[in-house]
Amino acid sequence: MSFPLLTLTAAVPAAGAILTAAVPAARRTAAKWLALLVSLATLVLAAVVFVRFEPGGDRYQLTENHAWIKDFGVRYELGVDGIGVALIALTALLIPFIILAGWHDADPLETKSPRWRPTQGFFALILMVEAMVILSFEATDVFLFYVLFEAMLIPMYFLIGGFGDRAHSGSDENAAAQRSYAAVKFLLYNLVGGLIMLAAVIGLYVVAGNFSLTEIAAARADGSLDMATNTERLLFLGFFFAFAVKAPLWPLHTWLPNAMGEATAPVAVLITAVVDKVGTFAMLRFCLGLFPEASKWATPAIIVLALISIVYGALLAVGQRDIKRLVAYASISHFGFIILGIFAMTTQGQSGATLYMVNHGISTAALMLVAGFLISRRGSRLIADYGGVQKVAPVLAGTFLIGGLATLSLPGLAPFVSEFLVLVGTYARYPVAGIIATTGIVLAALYVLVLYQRTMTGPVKEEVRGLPDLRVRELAVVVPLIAVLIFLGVFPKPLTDIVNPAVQHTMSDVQQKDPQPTVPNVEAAQ
Amino acid sequence: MSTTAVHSLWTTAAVEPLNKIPAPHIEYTQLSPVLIVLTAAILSVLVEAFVPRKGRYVAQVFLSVLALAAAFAAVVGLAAGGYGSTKAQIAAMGAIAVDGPALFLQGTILLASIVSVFTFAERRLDPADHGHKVDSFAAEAAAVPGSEQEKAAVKAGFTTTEVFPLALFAIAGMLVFPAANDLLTLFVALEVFSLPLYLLCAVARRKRLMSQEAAVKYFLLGAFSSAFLLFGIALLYGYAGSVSYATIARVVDGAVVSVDPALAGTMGNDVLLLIGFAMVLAGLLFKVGAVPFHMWTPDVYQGAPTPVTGFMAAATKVAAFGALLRLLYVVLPGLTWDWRPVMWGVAIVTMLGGAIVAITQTDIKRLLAYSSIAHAGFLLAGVIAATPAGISSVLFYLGAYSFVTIGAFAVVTLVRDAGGEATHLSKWAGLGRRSPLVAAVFAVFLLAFAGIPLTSGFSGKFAVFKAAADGGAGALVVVGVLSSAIAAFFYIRVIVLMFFSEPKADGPTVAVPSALTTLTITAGVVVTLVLGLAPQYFLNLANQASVFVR
Amino acid sequence: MNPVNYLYLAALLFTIGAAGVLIRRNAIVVFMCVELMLNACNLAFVTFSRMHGNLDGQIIAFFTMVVAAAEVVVGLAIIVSVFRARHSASVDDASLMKL
Amino acid sequence: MENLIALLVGVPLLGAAILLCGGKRLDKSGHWLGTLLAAASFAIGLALFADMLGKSADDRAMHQRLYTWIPVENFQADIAFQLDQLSMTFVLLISGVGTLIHVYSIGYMEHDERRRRFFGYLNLFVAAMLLLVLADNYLLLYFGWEGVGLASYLLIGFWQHKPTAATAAKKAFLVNRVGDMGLSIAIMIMFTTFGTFAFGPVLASTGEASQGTLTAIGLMLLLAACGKSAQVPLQSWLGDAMEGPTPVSALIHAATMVTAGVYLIVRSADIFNAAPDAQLVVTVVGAVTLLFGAIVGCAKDDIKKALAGSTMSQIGYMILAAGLGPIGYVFAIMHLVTHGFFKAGLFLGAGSIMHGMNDEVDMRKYGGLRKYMPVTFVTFGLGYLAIIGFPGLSGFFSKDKIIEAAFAKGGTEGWILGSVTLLGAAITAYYMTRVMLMTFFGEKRWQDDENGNPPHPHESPRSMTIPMILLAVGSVAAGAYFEFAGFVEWLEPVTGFAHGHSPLSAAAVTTATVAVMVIGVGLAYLQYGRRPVPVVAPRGSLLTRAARRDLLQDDFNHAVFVTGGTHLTRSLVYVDHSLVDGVVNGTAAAVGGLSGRLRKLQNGYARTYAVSMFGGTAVLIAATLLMRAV
Repeated sequence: MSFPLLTLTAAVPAAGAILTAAVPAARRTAAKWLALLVSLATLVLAAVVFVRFEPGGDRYQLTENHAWIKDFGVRYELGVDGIGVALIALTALLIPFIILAGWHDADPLETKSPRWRPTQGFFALILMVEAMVILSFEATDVFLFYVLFEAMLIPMYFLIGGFGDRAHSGSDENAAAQRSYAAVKFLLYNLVGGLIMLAAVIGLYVVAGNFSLTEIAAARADGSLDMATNTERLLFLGFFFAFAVKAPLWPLHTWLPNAMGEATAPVAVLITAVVDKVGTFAMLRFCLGLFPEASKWATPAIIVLALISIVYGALLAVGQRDIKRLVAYASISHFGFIILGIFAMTTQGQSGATLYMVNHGISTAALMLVAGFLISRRGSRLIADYGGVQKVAPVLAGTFLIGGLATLSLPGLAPFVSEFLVLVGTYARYPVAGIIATTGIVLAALYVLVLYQRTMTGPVKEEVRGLPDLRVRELAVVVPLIAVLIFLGVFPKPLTDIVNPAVQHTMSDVQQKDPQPTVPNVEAAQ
Repeated sequence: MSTTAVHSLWTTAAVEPLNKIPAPHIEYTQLSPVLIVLTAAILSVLVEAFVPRKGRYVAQVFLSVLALAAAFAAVVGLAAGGYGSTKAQIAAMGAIAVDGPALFLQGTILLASIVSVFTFAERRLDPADHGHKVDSFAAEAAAVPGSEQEKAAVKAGFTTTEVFPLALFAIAGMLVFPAANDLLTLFVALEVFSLPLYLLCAVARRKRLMSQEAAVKYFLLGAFSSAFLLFGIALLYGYAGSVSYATIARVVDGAVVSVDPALAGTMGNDVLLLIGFAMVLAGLLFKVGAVPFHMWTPDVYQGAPTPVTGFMAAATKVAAFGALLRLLYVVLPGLTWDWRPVMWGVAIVTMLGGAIVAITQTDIKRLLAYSSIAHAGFLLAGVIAATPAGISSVLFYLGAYSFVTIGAFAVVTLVRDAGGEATHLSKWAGLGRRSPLVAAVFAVFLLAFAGIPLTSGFSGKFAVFKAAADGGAGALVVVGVLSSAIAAFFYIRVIVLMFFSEPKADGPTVAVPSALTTLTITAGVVVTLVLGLAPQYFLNLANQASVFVR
Repeated sequence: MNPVNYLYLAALLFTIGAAGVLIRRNAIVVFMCVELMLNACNLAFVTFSRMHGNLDGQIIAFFTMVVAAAEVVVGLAIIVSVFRARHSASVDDASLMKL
Repeated sequence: MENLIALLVGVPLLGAAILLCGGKRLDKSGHWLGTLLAAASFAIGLALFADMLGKSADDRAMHQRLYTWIPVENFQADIAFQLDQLSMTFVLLISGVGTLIHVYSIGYMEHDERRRRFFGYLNLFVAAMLLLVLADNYLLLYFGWEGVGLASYLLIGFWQHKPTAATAAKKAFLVNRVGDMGLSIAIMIMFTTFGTFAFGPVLASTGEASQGTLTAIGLMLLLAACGKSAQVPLQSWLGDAMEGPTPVSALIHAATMVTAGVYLIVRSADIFNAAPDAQLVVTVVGAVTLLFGAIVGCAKDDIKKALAGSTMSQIGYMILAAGLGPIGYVFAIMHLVTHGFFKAGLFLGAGSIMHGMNDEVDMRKYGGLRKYMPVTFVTFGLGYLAIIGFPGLSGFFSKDKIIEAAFAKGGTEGWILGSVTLLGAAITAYYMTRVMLMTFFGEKRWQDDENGNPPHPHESPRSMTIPMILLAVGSVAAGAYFEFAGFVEWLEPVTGFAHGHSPLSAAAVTTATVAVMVIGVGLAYLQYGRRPVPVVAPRGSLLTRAARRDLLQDDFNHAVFVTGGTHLTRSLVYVDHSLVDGVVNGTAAAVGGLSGRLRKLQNGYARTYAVSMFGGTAVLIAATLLMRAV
């Protein structure tokens, strides 16, 4: 067994979480720095994984495989393909910024009790989430994945419910009530999804006898394991439901706006940019990988839902009065694109979807974190409370605009690449769907620009006057993110190079070929 | 208690002189666990009788723990000696089976009992009264609540150390219950562990009226149910002409063909069999706390002294499920197609009923009671699997569950206000702020109850559901999943309460327990996490122990 | 006469006892009804024992009596203490805990 | 030489980066830097131009491939440039006029504390526009396409503190996005049809694609063109875009960006040639817009809005020409270039007038300015003559050709289009004369601005006048130059060229053109030269009022999209809250209620519990027996 690099990528943040939690109450700042360092160390490890991974090589690399629970046919089986690598990179990249952005979010307002250590808890939980998410991207054992998929709800739940956004309308009790409502809603939605998946997982065991993605795939390939059509479809639905809740896909989305609205901006980013990606990732790896036939069977329905998500999410984003809820609905729209790309069953679609996961993570982080900085200054989440910020805090406004432009996927910024790939990939197989999805780009422009206009432009509002511009810490958060956005916007090759082979494998899982151009073209080849 | 011996006596009496009665042959080693506990129980009665009041507490605790530990050692020894697998046999002339399930369950019961005894012996939680340390039990249970006599007893620093012998007797009964290999033994064991429990319920130090009420309800309903059990036994006896599992099984399988024409009305009459079986089942389901035989559970759990509640919730369930398994797998395998559908129904209503009613509970102990009902439902799903995997999964689940339960109730004993334990949920608001550690521990237990991965609750639930699905009860799995979704809601509600709501000004304080309770809780947490992270070893144990001797 | 009639009698007694448990309020009476049920069982045992021509049933009857006696001890203890505390032996009065 | 192409884009882009990230320390020098870099890019353009002229006509196209942008299987998007005669024409126009306008802005924006940023945006625009015309595949073109959209958004909304400006900027971007949809769909169709979207392969293999496909592509490209070039039905943003600083209007909304649509169509000539239906639609759109813009132009009192209407109409000419196919492409481009000169000149003139008049834009409050700002007067006048097509000036040549080509289309179409263009010419003459008269002639109608200080009309600083003069020269000479230096031959290798056979002789067309022009001027003189111009606009005829409101197009949009959209989103928000969410909450509530009811069974009476046990047992027995029975 080679050096357990993948385990390490998850073990480091996990250990870091425990250490952070153990820091005594008084040494709050120490805990913060510890958490930051740990996350950076994880980033380094992720970079190592990124480098060590050979795009041309086996499907799953850096594999680890140990016995875990023999009775359940469960193994501790890790391995990454290009998609996993990309998402691990995303996670490891975002967490440091999330920590940095949330630097003061968990400072206790007044010391409730000497043993009450919210700050330590906050950062420990974030690291714990990171560990679980990364491991879930690496798990090639369905059970192991399921365990993480469910377990990560708990820290997330405490992050949402325990550390709400201090900028809220109404009384503290009211806010606390809304917050725990959001947290419970988040947990129940995902728990129900997870439990239904549990039934499917058990069903899978009954059918397949083990949980190893590779083994099952192999068994299906050589025909030694063939599922009855209906069995496969039921199992697929069980899995897909859970992922669709997590993703989230219309009409299972309503937990997201509450959660993102009530949580602090960094946590909101953690939800939508990192944790939700597990859902879409799992669709790609498990739904398509385990149940190719059923996936194809369900595709039409899913594409319809995805389209609904795209348009519906965008329209609701336009209708929001709360900045963070607006971003949440925007995310719903974007997840629609991701799912659309996955189930378009074309190389462009799926590569695009994968890039989309990464890019959406970064762009949303940029937008949401800047919004968070703004909200923390003015102490309100309502769009109507802002106006003319651009005059008072030009840098803040500028970065906010760039984040917004990324969200509406302007060429030159990363999201454009992925969105266009998704659209092209979809159009190639489902022209109508492709065209409907294209309306999303207009609506995106609408909600982004409306948000920008209402908050940043126009005469300066009285309460906004005198807001400070971005501080050094905040710049340190935003500038790198924007840099990455631009880099990936003009030169996504490093990412596509590792993603494409993985997508090829997925495509062969579902035995799909790209539709060939109707006009065979010599020059197109080179 | 060899009925067959007596039988032979009766039939051969005509020709042979009476002094030829062969003495019953008892395998003392194989029965040692039970014998040890019984002996200890008798001794501790003597302690009550002769040791002066001051010394009793120490003596009793010491004696009980020692005995239980010794009994556990004996169980381990037997298991190691292969009595669980290869040398599994029926001891005491057909009365008691010594086999895998029996030993596994006895081991579980003993461990659970040890930690429970720790909570019994805890005397740090309440402030000393008149300079005397006090535990959870009344100074003088016989005294009328609030009477002069009681005050005097308190002043004199009396304590009900009788709980220890009572507990020991109960434990002894529980040890026999899952091992009983004939219906009579089953019945006797049932009573042996039930009667002391009735009493234990009645001796709470605070809220004595409720405690007594719990005792009355438990006693009357318990007696009622054991009457059913007994009548069922009678019918089965009428059906098979014997109460020994083996014989009944043989008759059921139709192995016995030579039916005396005089008995045509009864011998092998399936109506007797079915009715009898149903009534026995009813008796056992009562102990298990399955819907619709569950209604005593919330009241008794709430009224009884919390350590006793924990003990009951854990040990009784283990013993009862053990007996149920043996009955269904040893006596009535031939009847599977008759009892499975019935049990399906019971399992479903139990899972759903427990989960749904729990949602609106406002008292933590009642909440846990309903949760225990829901869990009984999950266990039944495993029982229904009717496969070795089913047996082992149930065994594993019982082990995992009992520790979580005891731990949870132990935590409940810590949260106190002026009126003793503050069991009303509203009192728990903001506990996480005031004492994060205790709240976190309790959260762990709740998550285990909810079956969140990485806790023992999940491993157990997964094992049971897996077995059920394997055994062709997929629908049960779906129902189980749904009800655990519902159940998740109220566990989470408690967590929300503890962590996300502001502490009340007059909120309860968290008592700092002595090493005893601390030990119990720590054990609970450790087992919960170990069984959640690396359950393989224990699953192996359960697997090896999953074969009944016939 | 046909021993089966004794079985019917036993069933009858058992049902009477059960009904008593369900309808009577006084804890003592309820308890007596339970005893009645137990004795119904005894009758059944003895009858079956007779029909099967073996003694097991009769032996069991003895066990049952002993158990019943034990139950009486415990039961009366509890009931009496409750009675002293509440000055009432009605099972319906003992309903502090509900819902 | 090829390797310089990237620099064309790179230099201004660098400038934008420096200026926007540079921070305060660049406030002093920023504008110089910006201008310098724009000029540098112009210089490079000239160098390449010289190089190109050196080569023989058919291998003048240069290519530069930087790297692969998005490689996914057979989806291969390159960052690669193609510089042929068509692109070169645009490069010179963009960087040339762009530079001039940089210079102009130095003076015009002197008192704006955010001047540095303004120049950053200008550079960004130049870079994006150059990228647009230099791209060698449609996706990269799309990149530039959206880039100019962004730049225009930033520049229109440059004075963000004005809500009107912010709204106008947003509107412009959104309407353009609708067009962009068209472009991206077009690209998708291309990819699925040809497996690529690079100009070379796509245009080469149009022959093999089906008629329907090509028409679809064509229409989608047209949609895009309508968005960028403010053609009906996506024209509504251009008028509002005048909220931006005047140089912006000159550069983006007169000379360069709005002509991108024309570029797109001409660039895709092969596709349109193969899809006559699409072509027809193009001409129709052109014709309609031509009149639409002209009519609007007649009614506006805001000098910039009047010019904006004129721009619309002029681009209508170009689109129409482009729709005519090989007989029109060249002239479309030619008119585009000349229009670039005179329209930019006119706008700069307007800017300089506003500069002198406390940023007053209402022509009714001008009058008799020729004495006070002679240079402006002259340059503006020359631009005026050029646009109305005064014989010998640049507008004359280009427009005349288009009208001729329109007739040459042949058949009824030809007659209709031809007469429309003629009519357009007349109206153009009318509204431009109107502008001229209201602004420079007649008695003063000046009024104090809101702060009560009266305007002191004065000539603008040299930094502003020089560009105006240069552009005036262009507007005078460009046409003749192209006519005789052989613009047709220059572009032919790219766009192809066919001589149309007009039913009318060239001379006849020319005479007609001049004639209608004279009529237009005459009418305007009668209306505005002879009698005094009322300071407050008269109510005017129905048409006038409609024209003032952009022929109610905006009202329509507002009624349908804005109001309708608002209602839609509102109702959806409601749906999301009460239906989608309501179902879930409802289920939860139902379970809770059930729980509450079941809970009542636990009534505390031991006897009830006994009943349930008894019943339970009964059920068990019954069930067990039943199982056996069935």
